[in-house]
Amino acid sequence: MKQRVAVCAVAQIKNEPDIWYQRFQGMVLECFESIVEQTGVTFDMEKGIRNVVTCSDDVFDARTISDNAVTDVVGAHFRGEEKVCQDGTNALGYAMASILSGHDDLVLVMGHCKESQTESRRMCTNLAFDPFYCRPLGLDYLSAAGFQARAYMEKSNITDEHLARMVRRSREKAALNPYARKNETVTEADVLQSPLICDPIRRLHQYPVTDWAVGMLLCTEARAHEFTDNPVYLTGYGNCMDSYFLGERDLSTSTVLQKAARRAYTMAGVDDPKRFFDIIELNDGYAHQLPMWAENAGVVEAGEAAKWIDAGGMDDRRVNPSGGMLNGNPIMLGGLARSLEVVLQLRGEAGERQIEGARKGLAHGNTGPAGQHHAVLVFEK
Amino acid sequence: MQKDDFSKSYVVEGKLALPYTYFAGRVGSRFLTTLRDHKTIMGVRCDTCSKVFVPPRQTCERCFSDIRDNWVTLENKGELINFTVVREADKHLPRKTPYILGLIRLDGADTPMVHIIEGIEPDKIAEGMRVRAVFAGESEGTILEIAHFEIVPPCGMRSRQISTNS
Amino acid sequence: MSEYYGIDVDDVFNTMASRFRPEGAEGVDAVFGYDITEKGKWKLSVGQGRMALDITEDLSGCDVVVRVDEQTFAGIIAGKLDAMAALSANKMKVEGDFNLFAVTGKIFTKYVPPGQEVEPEQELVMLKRTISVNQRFATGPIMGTFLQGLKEKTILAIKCPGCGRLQSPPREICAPCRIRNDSWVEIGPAGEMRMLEYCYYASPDPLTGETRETPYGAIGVLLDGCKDNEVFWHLLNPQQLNDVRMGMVMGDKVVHGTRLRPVWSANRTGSINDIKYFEIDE
Amino acid sequence: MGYKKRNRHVGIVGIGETKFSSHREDVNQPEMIHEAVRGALDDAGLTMDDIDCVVHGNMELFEMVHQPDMWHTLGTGAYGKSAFRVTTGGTTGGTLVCGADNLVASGMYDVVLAVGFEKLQEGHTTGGITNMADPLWARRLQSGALTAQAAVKLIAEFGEARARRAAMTYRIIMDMHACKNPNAHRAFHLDWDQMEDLMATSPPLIGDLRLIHMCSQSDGACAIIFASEKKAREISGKPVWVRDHITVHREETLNLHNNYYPIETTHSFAAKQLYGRNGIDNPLEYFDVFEMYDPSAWWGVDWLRDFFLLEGDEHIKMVENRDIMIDGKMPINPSGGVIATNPIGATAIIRVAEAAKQIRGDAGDHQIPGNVEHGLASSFGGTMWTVLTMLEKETNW
Repeated sequence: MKQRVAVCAVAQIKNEPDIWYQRFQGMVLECFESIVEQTGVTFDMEKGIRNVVTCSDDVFDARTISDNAVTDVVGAHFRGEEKVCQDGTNALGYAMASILSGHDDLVLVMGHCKESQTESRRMCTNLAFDPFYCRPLGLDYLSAAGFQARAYMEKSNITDEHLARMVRRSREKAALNPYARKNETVTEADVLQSPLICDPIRRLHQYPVTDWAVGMLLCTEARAHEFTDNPVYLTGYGNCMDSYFLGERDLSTSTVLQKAARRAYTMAGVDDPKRFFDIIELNDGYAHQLPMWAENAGVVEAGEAAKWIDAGGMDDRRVNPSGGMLNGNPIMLGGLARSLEVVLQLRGEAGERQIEGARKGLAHGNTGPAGQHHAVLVFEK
Repeated sequence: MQKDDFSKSYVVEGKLALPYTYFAGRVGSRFLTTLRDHKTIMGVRCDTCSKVFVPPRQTCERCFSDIRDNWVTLENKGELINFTVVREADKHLPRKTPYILGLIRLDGADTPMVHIIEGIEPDKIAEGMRVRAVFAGESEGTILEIAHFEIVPPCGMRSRQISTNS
Repeated sequence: MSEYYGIDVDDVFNTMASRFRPEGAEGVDAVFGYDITEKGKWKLSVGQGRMALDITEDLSGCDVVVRVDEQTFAGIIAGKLDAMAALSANKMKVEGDFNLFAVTGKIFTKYVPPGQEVEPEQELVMLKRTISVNQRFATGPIMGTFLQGLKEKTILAIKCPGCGRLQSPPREICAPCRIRNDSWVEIGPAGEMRMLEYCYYASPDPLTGETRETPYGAIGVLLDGCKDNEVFWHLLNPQQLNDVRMGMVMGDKVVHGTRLRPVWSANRTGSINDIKYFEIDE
Repeated sequence: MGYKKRNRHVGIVGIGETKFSSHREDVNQPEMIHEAVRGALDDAGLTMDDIDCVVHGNMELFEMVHQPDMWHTLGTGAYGKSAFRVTTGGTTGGTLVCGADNLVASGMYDVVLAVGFEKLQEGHTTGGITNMADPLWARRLQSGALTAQAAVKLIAEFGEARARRAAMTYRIIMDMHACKNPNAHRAFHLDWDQMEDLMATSPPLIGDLRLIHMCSQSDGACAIIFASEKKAREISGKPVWVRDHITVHREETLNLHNNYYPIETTHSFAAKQLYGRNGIDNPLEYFDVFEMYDPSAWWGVDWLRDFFLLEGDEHIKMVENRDIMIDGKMPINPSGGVIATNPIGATAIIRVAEAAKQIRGDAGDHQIPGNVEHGLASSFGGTMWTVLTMLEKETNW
């Protein structure tokens, strides 16, 4: 029997460069109210939500146990609340396990991140490196991605022009997404002249600083009808961890994303990822990562990404209609933004971006320097 | 009180500041004091995987064997196999920007190590170049016991042409 | 001369001068008293990077006095006993400035008994850093309204439309009812003290990185207009720590705490410091 | 209670702990974690190849390492494996157990290794905890987990002399237990005749909370391996079954100032829910051992009433009659508890590990005499949060 979990409702606020007028509790509360309003779910100890899985990060919130600050606005007063501190896709995987284990029928997943609060994202991600060998060199997630971009572009003949197209396309797609971060439109020429910040990465190749909050209600397949007449099913999940030292990874590829994808596809019974999905959302924090993740998630033949892009593959295979992380989602929540787009598409609620008859979607999220940890989700209608 | 009346919202400048004391451990300390006192770079070897790791560690991540005593002395020079150029200044950076971070496979080691490359212009640097460690004047207690790596001129070219400031 | 762990206590004091580390004593200006039971008393004065040690009978006037038996003292010097453990188990007593006691470790190099020049242990590298990242903390509308209220010398509480519960400082939601709070009530400014945390231990303030002055009093005040556990958390005038009484409700037993009122800071910016502290209002 | 049968049973098959101390200058963070991981693998007779998934947990700001599970892969062995990271404050260790149990019970993973750690020597514990408070308010006021209110409550209800004596009795018993646990961080060999002296002269921290009452700040890690029922029986001759667990958190504001106003605590709420849905009406009779997360001697005494749903001064009597000793009627913290050992990210998983060792009968010097069938372990953290976990020797529920 294919084990699967129902997604009953999703809620989000608009991605913005700086939500100065709200603290993150207020951002989360809006998503919480929307979920309750959409589903009528309660927190009754018998029939209601008994466990909330949150996703946030203490360093970016500048606060120890930062889930303590949102326990009431996620409804978890005198209820369970467990914080997964990785990309939000893993909070979904964790919630899926809580349900399939039989411990909980209903799990609310809530995520928040306010990147505009810290004086510098790079100072925070520099702290992910060890204090003696890497941190003193000033390594952070940007410079780690710089190494990766060079290694990948050399091997895959993805060029600066391809990256420019990635950025333009991301902005174009996001313009149709009312919840996406509002960026000025940009031409490929603008991108090609955008200043280098960490060769070969240019400023426009990097996801901009963004504040956002998101919520999803998951429940057993049997009880989905109580909360929605338009359930989407999470049928596959897999993740995998890579080595820490950059020198001990082949930065031109990601064997770990390949493993994570394989685990998710095995669980969901996906035979050929090149044809199975009607929509694909890959977590492209940097322009070079979309083709790279596409190759390693089995969506494109290894080494064929450049040709695939030139042949318009991204639009044929409906990749990142949401605009992707490249348009702007905060660290920790990129994968949840991908998952949210897939669920909206499968529910037929993607408005101008709607892909007719979309029934099967792939979502992906990554954590750590240059994608040290990957998670893949399979959604089906 | 209207739900989205933000007239009273504002932002308070603050900070998160706490004292920390990190320990390199026995293996790390041996590596760092050897850099400082003997200007020598050490790695550790995993015999099962027949790989020499630098920086050194107690355990081989792949086969989990204990390799803390398998010290190997490495050359102070090696090959640049990847690099990036950090161009935007920030408080956690050890050098003024732009500065070059390189992945350097030291002769005798299997795993490339990240370090700073100096003495060459960003647009002149290329993978495959030979580099050599330049040790720091006074002790930093971290990998910065090596100040940076400089380019080793291919034989025949005098080093003065390449290294503009050393 | 008695010996424990191969350590002669007299020699420990006699070699203090040669083991003195001016850089370790930087900024230290204090008199340390040592009372080693059945052994003797020493007075160590440290200041401007210099030290003076003398054997004495009278340890009055010391900023901190350590009372310990010879065996425990020798054990700690030999590294066989952990100083904090001995302190916790009352095998060693520290009177006076407790935080100053922690400084002694840095002022001298490790004592090595004569003739026992043990082969130097491997140097274990450590890295001391204060990591500081600036933040832009958003108040949001609710906390913003409350903090602006303090600027105008008013203490506001937000009210739950469901159960009527007052919360100050305010929260967006009433946790038990899970609905948004939607109206404001002015409370206090005076009230009855419910809780006192009489803090002797100096902990760092993560907002500044500095260590707090001790002793200080963090208090819970049941401000006029509030009930049950709607208690306001702030500071007490440090001079009045010993003159206040905690109120309590224990089942049907009710004790009224000391009446307190806020002391408003002259220059108010919409922050917790707009109230300097609470003082007695009787 | 609408509580469903689980998908499949989950057994604890491997336990590993470091020697807890506050002087681990000899290792860096991943190396310390590796000691516990290695211990758990050896205890289970497994190698890293047998592990499907690793769950990592600690509190980032104690060591100021962002996303530490990345760097710590060197020690956790997570390379190439599925890997999760959970963190919920002091209850992190409890969440690790809940997470690992759910991951295995769900059928998604067969063998999961959960590891919690903290290296408090590398940070500032009280500063780190104070950081949990709202930066615009309580962060200016809170001093870590130190509070006098537990003492205020006991003194208000039972009088100064009785309350102080009960707390110090509890403290001395915990030290006696710690002296029998070679892994414990602090064992002072206190004895009964030191009672008066300790009550009078131990350095005060806050109000009646003195240094002797307060939990330690330790470096250490603890790893537990969980396996599906089928695998657990193959791997271990004495698997310990995770019967059920419940997490009960509450809102951000600390309600310390009113804990003497009759209110429901998360401890008693969790206990009522967990015992109710598992048909346990007398916890004092049912459980053979309880490893309680006791951050201070005052709280240790106070919470016995909440966890065992007692009335009046029954919990005080338990302490006064020394029922809570290793050979007493209701052994509490044979390991010495949190006052002796407190590497915060690991502290709550240590409770489960120690309760499991008692059920397996191989806790060594601090093993409870007789047959230990039913174990209880609690976690504490955040603003008075609870995770309560039930362990069983057999799967006959």
